[in-house]
Amino acid sequence: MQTEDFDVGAEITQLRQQRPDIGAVAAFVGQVRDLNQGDAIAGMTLEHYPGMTEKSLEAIVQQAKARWDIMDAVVIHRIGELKPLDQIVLVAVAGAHRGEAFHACEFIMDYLKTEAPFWKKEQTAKGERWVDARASDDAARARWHKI
Amino acid sequence: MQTEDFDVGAEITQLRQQRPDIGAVAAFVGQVRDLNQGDAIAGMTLEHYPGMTEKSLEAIVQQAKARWDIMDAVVIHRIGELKPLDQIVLVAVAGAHRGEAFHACEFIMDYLKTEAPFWKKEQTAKGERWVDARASDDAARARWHKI
Amino acid sequence: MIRLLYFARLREALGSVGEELTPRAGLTIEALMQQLAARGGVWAEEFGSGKSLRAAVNQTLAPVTTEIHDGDEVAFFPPVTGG
Amino acid sequence: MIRLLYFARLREALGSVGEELTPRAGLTIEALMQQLAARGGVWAEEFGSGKSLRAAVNQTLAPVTTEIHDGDEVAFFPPVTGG
Repeated sequence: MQTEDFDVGAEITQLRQQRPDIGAVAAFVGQVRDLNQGDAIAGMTLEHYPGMTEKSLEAIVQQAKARWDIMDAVVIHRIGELKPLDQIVLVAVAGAHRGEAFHACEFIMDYLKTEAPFWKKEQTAKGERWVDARASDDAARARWHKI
Repeated sequence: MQTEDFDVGAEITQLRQQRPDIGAVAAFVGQVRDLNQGDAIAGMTLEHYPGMTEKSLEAIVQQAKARWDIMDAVVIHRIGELKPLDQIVLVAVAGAHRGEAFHACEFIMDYLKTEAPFWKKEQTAKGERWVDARASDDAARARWHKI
Repeated sequence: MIRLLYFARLREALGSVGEELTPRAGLTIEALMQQLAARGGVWAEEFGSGKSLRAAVNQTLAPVTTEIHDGDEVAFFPPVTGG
Repeated sequence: MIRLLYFARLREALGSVGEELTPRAGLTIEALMQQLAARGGVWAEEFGSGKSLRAAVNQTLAPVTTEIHDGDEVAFFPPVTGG
């Protein structure tokens, strides 16, 4: 967790250049959109649960490492005030081959979206509002039980 | 195609910052490994088929755009002499939501691996050798027919 | 004593970031929620049935059947919306 | 005339990057491969059955049943290994 922005290129380079047995890095970058549920978004505030956030992200990465043959992973999530076009989250996973890296990266994002204690409050023309959880995120997470 | 290295961070930033309706960028970075099929790799040469390479990559990206609701995609593949830890390929896909971006990114990589006319020649202690195509890459591509 | 924490929309609705309570023996998350709802007003609204709340015990998501022990940190919050 | 191109391991085995040929009417990729194999030596080895080769006509992957027309660019190469 950090309020500052992050450098995607530097994070991926650091991840992959540690080991020449890494052949693949799968990454995800989330960006603040200017529209949600039909309303223009001027900005948002990211609240989190200090202590649990670190613990839950660590647990999610450990689950991914237990499940796929990956070498390393990095997760960065911003908190505080953000505006459209700002980066909000980075997940990058390094592995020998691409299939495992892709699956682990998507798994981490799906679990982060449903288990990590972050909450978004959007600023719209009608005032501030807490973002509702999406059923599609629960569905995305649920499919990992079936594999 | 290019012989020069590329800047992953700058490419992703350029892709996502075009439009504030982009919420997600899924990316893949391939790196030259120092080991393949049990042999140490000193370096490799990437040969390609000028003309067809551009055409096939463009066709793969168009297929991805027709299949998923994505906004833009970038594909960079290096040619010429590379050594372990060098970046070899970047695929980045921008979309409103992460599921479509992830699927399109993986689709493009699987098709690039089986349809784009690139060939790797590795330098090992035993001399040079052409890399054999992997059955697992054909299998990875084949699963997109079933969805 | 247990430490209670409230986050996000719940924190704003209750007008509280948390409090300390002495738990009775064998208290579960479900029973604690009923106890809080019994305060009436916004507490009844937020902890009564109908609202979708999540709970964590000692910073790990926990089902409502989880037993709470002295010294635990118990957090209540809406479904998460990060990423 | 058609333009033939050879790539990668095939290019090295044949010692040729390509050539020009006059195709007979109705020539398919499969028939062209038999014609090239009939040269004997490395040509028989590479274009005879057993070796896994891919073909492209005018820079698009093409099945062996594809008919070749005057002016076409026809490429032969091993399965690709980029990425």
